[in-house]
Amino acid sequence: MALDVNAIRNDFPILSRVLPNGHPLVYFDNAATSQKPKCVIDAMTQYYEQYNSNAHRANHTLADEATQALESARNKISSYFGTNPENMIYTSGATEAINLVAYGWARYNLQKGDVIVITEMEHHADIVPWQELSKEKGVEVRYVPINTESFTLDMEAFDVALDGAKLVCVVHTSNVLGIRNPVEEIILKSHAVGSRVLLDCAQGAPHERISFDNMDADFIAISAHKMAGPTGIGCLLVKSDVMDKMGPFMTGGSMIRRVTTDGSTFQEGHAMFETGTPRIAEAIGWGAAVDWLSNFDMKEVHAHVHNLAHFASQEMSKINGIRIFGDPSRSDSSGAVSFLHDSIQSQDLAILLDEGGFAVRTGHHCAQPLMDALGVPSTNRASFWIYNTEEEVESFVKHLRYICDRFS
Amino acid sequence: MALDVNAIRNDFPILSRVLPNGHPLVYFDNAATSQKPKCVIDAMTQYYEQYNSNAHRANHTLADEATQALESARNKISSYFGTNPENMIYTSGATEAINLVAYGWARYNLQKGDVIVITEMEHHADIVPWQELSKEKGVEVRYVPINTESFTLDMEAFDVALDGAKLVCVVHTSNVLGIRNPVEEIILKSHAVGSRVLLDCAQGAPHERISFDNMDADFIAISAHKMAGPTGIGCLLVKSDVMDKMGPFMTGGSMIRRVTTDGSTFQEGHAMFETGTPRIAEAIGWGAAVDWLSNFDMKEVHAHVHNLAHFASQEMSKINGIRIFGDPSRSDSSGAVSFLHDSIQSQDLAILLDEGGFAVRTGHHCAQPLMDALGVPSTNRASFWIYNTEEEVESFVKHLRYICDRFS
Amino acid sequence: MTSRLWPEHLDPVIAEFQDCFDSMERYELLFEYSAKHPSPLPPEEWTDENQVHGCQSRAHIECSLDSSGRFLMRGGADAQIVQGLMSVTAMAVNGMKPERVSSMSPEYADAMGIRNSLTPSRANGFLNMFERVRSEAEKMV
Amino acid sequence: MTSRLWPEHLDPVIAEFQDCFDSMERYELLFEYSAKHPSPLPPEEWTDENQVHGCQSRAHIECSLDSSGRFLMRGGADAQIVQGLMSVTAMAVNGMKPERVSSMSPEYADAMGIRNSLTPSRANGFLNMFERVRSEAEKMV
Ligand SMILES: Cc1ncc(COP(=O)(O)O)c(C=O)c1O
Ligand SMILES: Cc1ncc(COP(=O)(O)O)c(C=O)c1O
Repeated sequence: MALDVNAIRNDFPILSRVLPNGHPLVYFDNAATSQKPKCVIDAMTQYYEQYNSNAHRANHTLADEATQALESARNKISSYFGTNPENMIYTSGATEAINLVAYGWARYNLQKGDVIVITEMEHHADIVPWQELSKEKGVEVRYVPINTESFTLDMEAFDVALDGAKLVCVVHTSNVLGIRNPVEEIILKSHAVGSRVLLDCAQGAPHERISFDNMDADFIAISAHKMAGPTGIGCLLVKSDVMDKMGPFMTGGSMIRRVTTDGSTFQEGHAMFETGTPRIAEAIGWGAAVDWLSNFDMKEVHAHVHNLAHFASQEMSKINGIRIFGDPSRSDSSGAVSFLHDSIQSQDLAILLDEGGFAVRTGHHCAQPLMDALGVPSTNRASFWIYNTEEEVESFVKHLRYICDRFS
Repeated sequence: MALDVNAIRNDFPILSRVLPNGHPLVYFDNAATSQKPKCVIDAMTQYYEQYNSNAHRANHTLADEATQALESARNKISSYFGTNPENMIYTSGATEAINLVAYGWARYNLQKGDVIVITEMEHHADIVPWQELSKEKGVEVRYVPINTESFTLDMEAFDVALDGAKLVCVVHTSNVLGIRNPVEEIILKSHAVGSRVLLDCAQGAPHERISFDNMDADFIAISAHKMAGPTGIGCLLVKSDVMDKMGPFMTGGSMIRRVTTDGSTFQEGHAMFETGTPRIAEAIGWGAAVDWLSNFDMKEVHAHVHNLAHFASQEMSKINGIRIFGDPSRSDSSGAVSFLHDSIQSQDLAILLDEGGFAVRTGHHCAQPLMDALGVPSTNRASFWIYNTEEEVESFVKHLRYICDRFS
Repeated sequence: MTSRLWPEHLDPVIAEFQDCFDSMERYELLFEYSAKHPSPLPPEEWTDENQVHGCQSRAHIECSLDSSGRFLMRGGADAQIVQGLMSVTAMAVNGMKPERVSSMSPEYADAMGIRNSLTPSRANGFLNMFERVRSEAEKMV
Repeated sequence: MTSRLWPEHLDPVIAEFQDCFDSMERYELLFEYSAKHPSPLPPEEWTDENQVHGCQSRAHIECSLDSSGRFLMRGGADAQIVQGLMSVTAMAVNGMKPERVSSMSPEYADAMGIRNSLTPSRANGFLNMFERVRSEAEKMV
């Protein structure tokens, strides 16, 4: 059964927005953040209007309702990701999740000379924490290059880089190229040499049903806001035996067992890594988002988004001067289509597209090493999601063609 | 002009809540988290329904609107706290703010043997990060005791502890006792010996207009959710010359200037400490909260809340078996009234109060060293805020008396 | 053949709770029952091992078989409401065959009108306690 | 005595922009003007010091006085829309006395119909650029 995209669109209040320039919004900036269905917004409003309260140690009704909602969100979200609540640590997003691996696991488990393998395709969030750890601890960071013809990871170079690796950090799906990496192969090979694996699924989670226990990665980082959830929340999924080897990162209330002036003992498991007042509204919103997403078969969502991206890239390639980065013809490629015009500078192009109501992202997309590998300072990127339509893509291509004709 | 508490109550949808047990909600758990006025909830809804987009590098209208709203929130909030946007770093709350001082300042600036002075009255968020730093760096943590008669800080002991201090961390207002510490004196004395000062204003900010530049503290930690704002956001205020001496904490997108496989350079100022997708909706909500709070004179708010607390404690003291911790007769004391009954266990008491619709907090309030000093494992705590009324306090005292009569 | 949901000797206890006018009266009764615990576990014997997790307050349970092979649940809590629930539970299960305990359900709390006057996490606390007793009994079968 | 908001020789430029049918036409014109920059700053001369911050794209401005003490603004940007705005700004200010530049206001962009077709942060970028020119002129007074 195909997705009923029109019905889906009705769930999103923002999609009927008309921009100040009179054009209806065409939102193609989904890789930056997705829009939110009404049920997600409503779930948060309902929390604030009906049972807002600090959670835990719940000795009054509101606190109890808030605690229940928070824990029920944890159950929903972890089960959506194919794992147990015990394996999920709430963070503020994928960035904090990766920093948590750096501070809470790597800092305690890696020594000078240990090797961390990352790729040229990583988002800064999966590069800078490792560079910083390298400065602090003397670990070695190796970058697996990409093949700039196929835009895929150079797996031969990966095999070589793996020698002596203790941690492999790979983006599941590139936010720039839309390329999905062969994460299954990467996990198998990394484990074979005794390395742990962190997958950055910030882009993967909105496009594929992440099944943590089945995938067998050691860590998975996810942001809610890219998958219909609110800003300010995300999670790190961690295998139990790996979590047992983690030490405290941020400390304070909730994560403790007993605090005295002589020292403190900590909670075990995910509770050790969640301190301070929880992101209650955000967790509830994200829970509503996975409930909403559960209405759909993610394979169909992927097929829909992939078809839009593939169709868009095919039509865009026909426009003189347009160059595509990535390979949207690959069936596992996601909804991100990066492109440049050979004479219209990317910022100018973005402004001219915006003039037609088309929201695309422009810049280095927090992936400067990838830009360096591609030999460009930035790209324009149209990225599609569940509520985008073929008609939107058609009008986008038409407007793009018009701009290219007129401004080059 | 006195506060129009009835008009204020109308701004809060939750205050008309009737609990499942049929009793109208009487919310006395404000020190844990405050309720949110409709304008705050609406500001976030409007963001999600009208202009949700990732901020920065804003090359399309939505991104531009979101960026403007985010920056305008930063301007509002920093100016509400009497300082410049440059001196404010968004965090997920006071807990993260204090951890940021530990990781981003103390880790770079303190050495083995340096002294950090904290107090017995601190929240765990202002204890455990220093204990952890002490383990990592060999700094010494000294605890200033409280006088268990007056419930105030032992300032003579403080003077002694100050010797050799490099950082003094003090809670502005105790979440358990309601006691406001002599922070002005503490700042002067600490600076006189060349020590930096961190004030934990999680409880101070909802009760007093914090004027960062005037107060002259080096760091101030604040949570939005205790001052009419949403969950998941807070800030650290930092003096410029101190910020210049800070190094990176969490790393990733946004906080960088240039990332290459050879290494990275970072943004300067507050931007170095804010990485990943911003808490956009949360910032906008908090901005709306300070707009709302700006309608009132915080001196009047304090007077109102203080009067309720003072009145409540006087009436409660008349009940046989009730003991108050703190001194709500002090005019600078805030809205928190901690108490215990000498035979009804605190959990039982909380449940019986909840049975009447009264939401109070019960437990160690993330202040176990203080509980140890008081010689109790937990307290019940009623904490008042701007929308609470004398009638609510009266009915609370009546119900408490009824419980004490019947159950002891 | 349907078996009873709780042992016959609990009937008068349940009736007493059902006769309560309101939840305050029920809580008062729980306070009374907390003092009548047939097999209390004194605080000296509270250990990490016998602690029941997921309760708001401290709760500890020790289960054993008496000389005649009958189930004995000893329990202690610092809150009287919890202690009262334990007390009633002990009255229910003490002296039963462990098989019987292991297949018991917590319906008596519903019948007492207790469970739906508990907020969800307090109800969970009670269920955790009950589940602890049930699973200890299972191990003895 | 009211002074003009922009120098007379800018009038035909502004008129040209005012004649545009829509914002697309205006952008097209800006593209054209970007190629007509009277005093471009070539990329080799782009430095951290002359970078204008707060623009979406890279923009660099160097201000100086020519031999006859008249203001000269050289500018370069990697985006043509920004370069077009710089170009018009240079046309406005080049050859003026620095006092005059230092007291100028950015109204010409309003008159051109440009500023309100810019989203707020692009408008800010333009204002940052303009402010840079104005304050450099001030230093020369
Ligand atoms: C005095 C004090 N400090 C710090 C905190 C921690 O604040 P948050 O949980 O919002 O990070 C609290 C609130 O719980 C508090 O009352
Ligand atoms: C691949 C990838 N990794 C990490 C991130 C960081 O996510 P966040 O900014 O939500 O922490 C992003 C999103 O910007 C991303 O696309």
